[in-house]
Amino acid sequence: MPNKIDQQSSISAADLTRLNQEAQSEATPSTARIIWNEFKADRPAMAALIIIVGFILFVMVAALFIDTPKMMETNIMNYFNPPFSAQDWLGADSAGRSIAQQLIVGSRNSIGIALGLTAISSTFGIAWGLISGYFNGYVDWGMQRVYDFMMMLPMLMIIIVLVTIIPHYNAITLTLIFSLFYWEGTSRLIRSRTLAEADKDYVAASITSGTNQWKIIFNQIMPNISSLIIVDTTLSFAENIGVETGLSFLGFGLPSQTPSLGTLIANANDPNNITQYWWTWLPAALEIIVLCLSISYIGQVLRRAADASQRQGMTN
Amino acid sequence: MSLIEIHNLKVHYPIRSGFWNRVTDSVKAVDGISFNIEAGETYGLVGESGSGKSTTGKSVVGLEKVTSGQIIYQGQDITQPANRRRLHYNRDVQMIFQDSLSSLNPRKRIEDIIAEPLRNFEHLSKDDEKLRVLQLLDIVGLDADALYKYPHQFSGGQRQRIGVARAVATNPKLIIADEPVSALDLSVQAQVLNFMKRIQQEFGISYLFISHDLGVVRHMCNNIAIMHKGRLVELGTRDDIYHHPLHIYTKRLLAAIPETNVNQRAAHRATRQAVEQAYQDQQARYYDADGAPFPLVAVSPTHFVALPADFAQSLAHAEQEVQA
Amino acid sequence: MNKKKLVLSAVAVLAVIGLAGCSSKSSSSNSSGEKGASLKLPDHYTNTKATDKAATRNGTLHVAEPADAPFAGIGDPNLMSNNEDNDVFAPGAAAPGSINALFISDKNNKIIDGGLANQRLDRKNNTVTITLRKGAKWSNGSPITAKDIEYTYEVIANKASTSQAYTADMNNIKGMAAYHAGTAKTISGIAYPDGETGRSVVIHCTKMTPAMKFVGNSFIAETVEPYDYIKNVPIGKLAASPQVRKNPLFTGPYKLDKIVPGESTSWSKNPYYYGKKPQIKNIVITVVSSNNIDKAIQSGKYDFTSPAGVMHGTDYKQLKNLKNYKIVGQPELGYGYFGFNVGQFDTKTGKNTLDPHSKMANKSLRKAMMYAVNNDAVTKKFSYGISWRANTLIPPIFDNYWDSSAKGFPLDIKKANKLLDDAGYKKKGKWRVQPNGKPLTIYFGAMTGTSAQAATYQDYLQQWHKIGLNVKFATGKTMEMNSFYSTLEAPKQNKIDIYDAAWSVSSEPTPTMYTETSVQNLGHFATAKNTQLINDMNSDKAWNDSYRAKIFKEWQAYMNEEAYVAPDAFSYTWAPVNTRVKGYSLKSSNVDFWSSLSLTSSSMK
Amino acid sequence: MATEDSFLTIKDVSTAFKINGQYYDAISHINLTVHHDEILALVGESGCGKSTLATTIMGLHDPDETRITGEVDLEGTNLLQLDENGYNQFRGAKIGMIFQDPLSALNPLKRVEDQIQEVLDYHTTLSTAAKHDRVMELLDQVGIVNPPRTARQYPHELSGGMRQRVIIAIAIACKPDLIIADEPTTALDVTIQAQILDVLRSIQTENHAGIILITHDLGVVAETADRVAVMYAGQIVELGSAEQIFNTPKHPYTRSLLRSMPQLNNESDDLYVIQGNVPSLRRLPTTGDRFAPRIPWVPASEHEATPTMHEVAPGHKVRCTCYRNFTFPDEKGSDRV
Amino acid sequence: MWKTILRRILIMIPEVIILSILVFLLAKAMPGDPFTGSINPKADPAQIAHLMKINGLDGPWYSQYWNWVVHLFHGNLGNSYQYQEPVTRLIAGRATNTLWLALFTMLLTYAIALPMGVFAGRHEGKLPDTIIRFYTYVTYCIPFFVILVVGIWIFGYVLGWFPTTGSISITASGWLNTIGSRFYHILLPGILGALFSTVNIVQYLRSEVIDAKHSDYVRTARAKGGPTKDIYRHHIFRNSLLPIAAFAGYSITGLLNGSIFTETVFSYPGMGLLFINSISYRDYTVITALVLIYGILNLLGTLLSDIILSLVDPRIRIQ
Repeated sequence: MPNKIDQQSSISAADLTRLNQEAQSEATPSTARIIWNEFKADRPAMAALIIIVGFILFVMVAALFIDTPKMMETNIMNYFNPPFSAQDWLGADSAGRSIAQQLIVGSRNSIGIALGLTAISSTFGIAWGLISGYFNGYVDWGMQRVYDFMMMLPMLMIIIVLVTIIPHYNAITLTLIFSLFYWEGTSRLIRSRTLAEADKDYVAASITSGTNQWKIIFNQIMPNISSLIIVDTTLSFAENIGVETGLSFLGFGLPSQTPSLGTLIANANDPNNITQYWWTWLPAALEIIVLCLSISYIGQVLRRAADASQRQGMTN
Repeated sequence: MSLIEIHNLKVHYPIRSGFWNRVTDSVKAVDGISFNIEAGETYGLVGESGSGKSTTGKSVVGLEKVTSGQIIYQGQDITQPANRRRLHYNRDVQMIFQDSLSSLNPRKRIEDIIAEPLRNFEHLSKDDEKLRVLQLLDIVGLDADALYKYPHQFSGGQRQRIGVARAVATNPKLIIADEPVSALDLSVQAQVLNFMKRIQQEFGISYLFISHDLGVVRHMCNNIAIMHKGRLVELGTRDDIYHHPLHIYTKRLLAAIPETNVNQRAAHRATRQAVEQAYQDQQARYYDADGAPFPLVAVSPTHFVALPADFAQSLAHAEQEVQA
Repeated sequence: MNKKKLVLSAVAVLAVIGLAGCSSKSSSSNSSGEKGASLKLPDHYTNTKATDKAATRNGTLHVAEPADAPFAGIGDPNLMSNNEDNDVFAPGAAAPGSINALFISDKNNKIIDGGLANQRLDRKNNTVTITLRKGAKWSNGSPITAKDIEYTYEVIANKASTSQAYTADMNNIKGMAAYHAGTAKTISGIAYPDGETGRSVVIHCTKMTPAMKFVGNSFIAETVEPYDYIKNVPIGKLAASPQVRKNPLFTGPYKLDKIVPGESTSWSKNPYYYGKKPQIKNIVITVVSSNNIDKAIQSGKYDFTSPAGVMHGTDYKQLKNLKNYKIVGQPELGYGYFGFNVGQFDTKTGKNTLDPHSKMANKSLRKAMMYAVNNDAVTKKFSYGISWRANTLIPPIFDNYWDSSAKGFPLDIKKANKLLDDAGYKKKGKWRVQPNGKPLTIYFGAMTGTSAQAATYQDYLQQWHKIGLNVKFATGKTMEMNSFYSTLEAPKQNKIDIYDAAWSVSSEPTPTMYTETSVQNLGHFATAKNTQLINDMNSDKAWNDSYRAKIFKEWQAYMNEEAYVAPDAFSYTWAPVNTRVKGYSLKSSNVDFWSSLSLTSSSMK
Repeated sequence: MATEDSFLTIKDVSTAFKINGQYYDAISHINLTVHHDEILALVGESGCGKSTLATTIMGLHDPDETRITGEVDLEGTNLLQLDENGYNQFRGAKIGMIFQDPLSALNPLKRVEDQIQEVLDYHTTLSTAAKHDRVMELLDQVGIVNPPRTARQYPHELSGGMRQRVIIAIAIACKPDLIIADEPTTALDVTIQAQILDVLRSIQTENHAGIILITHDLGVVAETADRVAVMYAGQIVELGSAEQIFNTPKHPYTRSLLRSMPQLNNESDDLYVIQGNVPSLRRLPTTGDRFAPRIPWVPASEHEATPTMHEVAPGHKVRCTCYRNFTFPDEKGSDRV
Repeated sequence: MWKTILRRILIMIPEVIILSILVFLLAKAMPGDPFTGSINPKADPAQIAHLMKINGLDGPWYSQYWNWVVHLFHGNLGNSYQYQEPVTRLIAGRATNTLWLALFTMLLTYAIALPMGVFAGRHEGKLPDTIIRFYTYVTYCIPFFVILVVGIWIFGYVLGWFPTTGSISITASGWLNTIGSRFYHILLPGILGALFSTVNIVQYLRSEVIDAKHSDYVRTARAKGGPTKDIYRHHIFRNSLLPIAAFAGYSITGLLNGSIFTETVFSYPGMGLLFINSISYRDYTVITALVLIYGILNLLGTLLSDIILSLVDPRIRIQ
């Protein structure tokens, strides 16, 4: 029957290139471009983006030049060096270790943990939410029971118990432990949106077009919740940067030879440090706040970009 | 042989209740309907919301899990997903949806949307595929520059035409059109209906046209089925239904259609209210003890009505006499 | 943080004990370090202000107990299992750490007359006779009887008892083993010459040891239990009973008024106290997080911290210059030490055996490591003088036994290198290898603690690296206390080669934790000479004090020579004392610590 | 219908929405009157400004986001001059409004009775008992079979038709002079639609109210309206009695609409299709006839430069002169004018 | 409704069982035992074995678990090794403290968050809204314990307005004083906790109010001629508050997590501090009991939320 279509249409293979070019020139910008335009239009957001990207790059590169074991050596002579001194412009901590260097390596570690954790937990949460939301029936029921069970677990307590059990734990195991729990919020969000999406006719249209279920989930539905995914992932990332600080504060964080923003901020658990040796914890705390605020701000822009494309859809 | 035969189709949704959350009852969305679809014909399925007409359409296209009954296509019961897959059923049976915006994936470009069934069933080369998409766009009256745009950039009517283009992409034998124009403005509705008609004539497609708008159905369909409470109450040709309705429910539906003839609005209202009164008063005669419609009986080779046989015959006779 | 100390039953008595996990270790002191601390803390505070009558009438003494956890609240010396309980119930005792104690002692911890009871040792008949003073009463006014003395043994030794105070040495009392095993209903070796309600008991032993002369020995229990008051509570449930939790009885100058579980205790004068009359109307002891203790003192909320409370060097730095506080302290009953893993514990024979092929079996290696540690500098920087480098394994508070002339291990990199060179640990590349040419990696075990401790451990590693030894943290980082001890307590382990830990010791210093049979001998060293020396400490000859002192010193020299266990640091036990407090004295001759205290003003300034 | 008994006069009303900081007219220069005892239908396709006119009369726009000019004169008061409090004296009391989606228009958390009674609370001083009686009366009036039962129910427990009846009850609770019904039957089935239209009509008869019925369904208009105003792109293009509009439509747009309806008696294959699209708000032509682009075969000379309303018969007005010689391309020479 | 609740509770049972096995095994997997390092060195190994035995620490895990479960059904969670008293009694005392604090924090949270959220939503985009949103952003970005530590330092030590340790002053006597003293002790941690936990509620409520403001039923209400304040009171507030009210049950989870920090910083003897201490002491019976209790409280919080929601929202009535 293709012939029938050929007969009905005046278009033939000869026109293909020309028409394709025409179409290309009229092509609508992609989502990425819309987001980029949104950033270009919003100076503070652009600044936030530059800060974040620049900072991450700086930290990643600068950390390469720092010999961490050497940096973490006790240097008795520099004990609580005040900031703005010759050797340590951000001062030194109780073991005479440079705060500035620790800040760089610590940021690298914390950001690394945040990236790893965000990657694992978001991927898992998204997949879980999509699958659970798309398949109703026993699959969803079973997945929901698992979800309920995970939600019931007192997360902080279980993490602390796990941390004390694992003998050789380090940044990677810590990331994995957190990942056990941090997918839940994402999965719930994604599931509820997937439930709504799965009811839409385009999914039915895909089914009647003979598209395989997994393709429908990941090629059809997922792009439609991509703005949600981007925003959620961004905000999770912001949250995850500080994720190990609480544990470090309670004394269950990273090993002392592995600096992180958390171990630095945990210096604040000694009230003497709060006032007298403020440089041991304050820069890290400020850094977390600035990073988190910047990323949240970027998240807002992304959300707006997503909304704008929807608004556009209504007025056109 | 009919293109598709539907036998005693039932779609029930369970209602869970009680302490153990057992299935204690069910919503009978579709409760035992049978009819055949012939090649090249247009069937109208009419009813109020909740009558089960959409569910019927979705069952035929394979979107709804059927509780019981068969839908026979090429000798196979396609209520089994395995049979649907094996037959490439959805290459031959496609669907057009009511909401043109939600039925087109907002994150996909038009090319990908129209090519989706092609990719699943035809496996064309890239260029062939693109050519086919361009031709399809041409057929539904859209320019090539639509190719890389997103659905939200089109008007409702254009989108519905894209939906039509997708539906015909694989040269289907049957298209289920579920309220394809009810969300559209009058002028746009006309456009889409015209396209659908044209395509049907040119490709010899069958339509199962689901609508609550009797005006549109009448315009489009040769054969019409009236649905109520999950069952068919009347089935017949356009003429049978519009000019010789037998079931009180059919009459009521027809009477409720607003007339554009302002000069007779009083008379029309009087007729409508009389039918409504009759409908309220005569429930017991037209429905069984449970309030459900009776099984269909034939009153002519084309005309079926859901009434006890004798009552149906007497009504048919009365009708003929009036006509005479 | 985790300064879980394993205390024992309170009384300043009991034997050795626990591991002062983390109190500050390290010390300062002059470079040679023989003479103890450079910092001299007064052991009492002489307040010349007049005692305000109003303050006496209405004053409240506020004592802070630095702790990380709420106290357990077991008001019974034989059942309590941590320092905090001991501290918060301290006003029920004459002196800190001697709740319901029978005896008082001289400055050498030798039991003397004049306490609640007197003790007579009869070496001929192998009996110990304990006689209560006349008219001794519990804080509820009921008399203290001979049965109360005996009941302590029941509480400790009962089969169902939750007490951790039972020691192998107690089997020395006749009939004790049978009672402990549950085969005897009573302890046959304890007799009441004048009946259960009389004043004396006679304890029949299989042998007499010199340790019995001292408080804190592990042969004789030294407390009373209010038998009449608690007799109806099954001993297994005693620790949870209100008689012990809510309204415990005491024999000291103050009686417990009220207790807020885990948080604070409140005390008033005990009219039945036999000794010096108490002078303060009300004492309140409150648990304060050790993180916040400095701020709490600086803001003037407390008169002093518990005399036996754990205070760190950093705290000293924060508090030493406060105008309205004076620092009072005395050397701690305990010490920090390095242990080497050189053997294993044979569970069948119940004995530790030395493994001559173990990594740390080489004496030169051990000593070199000790000479490489710069404890003088580290303690100076991190503890501000309240810790200093230890020179032996007997803390200086034991004047008689401590060998002040021992050299210990002052920093001497040259000597360390020479020791290693001579012993065949040749450098191969960056690190030294074993004499047999195999690479040498030494695993250092240390407990997670304060940041100062972490820095200290890191410094140790750096020092060892300086002499070419590849030393790494076992498990790559400091270990949480429980992991640390559960690793070390294994009969045989190869995860930790050298470790840093601490003991707090009883007032009777026999180092029983280093015997061949002790499960607390974590490095599993056992030599004939060591066994001999420790046995000699409590041999018949040791009834002679100077002989006993001589053995102790010989043992110290032996230990420094072999360095199976090497001294790390001594510390002060100290407290900031508000200037309105009068009569604060930690002198061991001050047997009436609490009743000597008075307030010069009713408001804290 | 004499102008004297018109109680609502809309004079030159324009409403503009702010989009990205700029104002765009959604309706421009609307002139209308409404009389007692009549149903005035506003007809047009989506986006023509029907609902905007309704909400403008109700004063429901956010003043920060809209710019409204002109005059809405209700019995001598220019509503557009009122502040929020002043407006509240009219809303619910003199003007009742019926909304399109009966489910979302009712507060899901309040019982039906409370929602109806709320209007009475605002505008009457009746006793509680009297209000209760009035609620029952109203529910009965809108054709609810068991008022006491329905009054206790929540919106989600009612069917769509029932909900719409409740909304009508709210709108008529204070016997307003003017009822604005914005697509009251669009969400309903055809049989229910007929019933609701009957209710509306009976209300109008009983209350002597004037009703503005907004709809896109020409059938509904033909069945119900006394007068009809046809709107296109924010303007009224034709105004007249129902008979005039349906029997002798003048404006090309009106005629196009009627022609594109699938008529019950028209079974021809093709329906008429209006060329082009309704312009979006931001692309409204500012001069000339806004419908001109959709009838390109009509020469420019036929259009007025500034289209005005022309009275072609008593009460029958048409915008622009293009209607005079208008024919559809496929009926050239037909005598239909 | 009761049947539904009962059914929900029945569904919880397998979850609780799995949780109990999980926590039991986790506790067993922790290194060391409660007697690590605390045994009198002169005690013989037999004594240690004896103590392990009377504390039910010998035998394979499943028999230990079974013993534990059997005791559990007798309301006996075992004895705390560290505190030497029945875990039930120990936790009961601590739970009272935690619940006091949690309840107060929760009330205060809502007392602060509701006006803020409504105010921000009502004045969307205006200055107060901007300020409130900035506050929520910043608070969201500061680690909770930093707020606590800085708070206790400023208000507890520098200004000395609040007690910095414990749950009650021992000198308090009489019921009025007792309650007053308790309240005084939870005031600062409660305020700090509330300042932190408002964030989510404020943000959520704000967007609820904004949604409600633009909803059709509010338009209906405006068309009724109701004054703005009445419309806010009758329609917007109520409808926006419902989801928040239902949130209350879930917020238990957050409060319990937060209690671990608050109690540690304020040396407040509640369940959170007990947990941290018990971890250091390897007090298994307490750890298992606490994790179990927190898990069950989380479950009950969820159930509570569902019940509240079904009570206040007629659309979700449980039959």
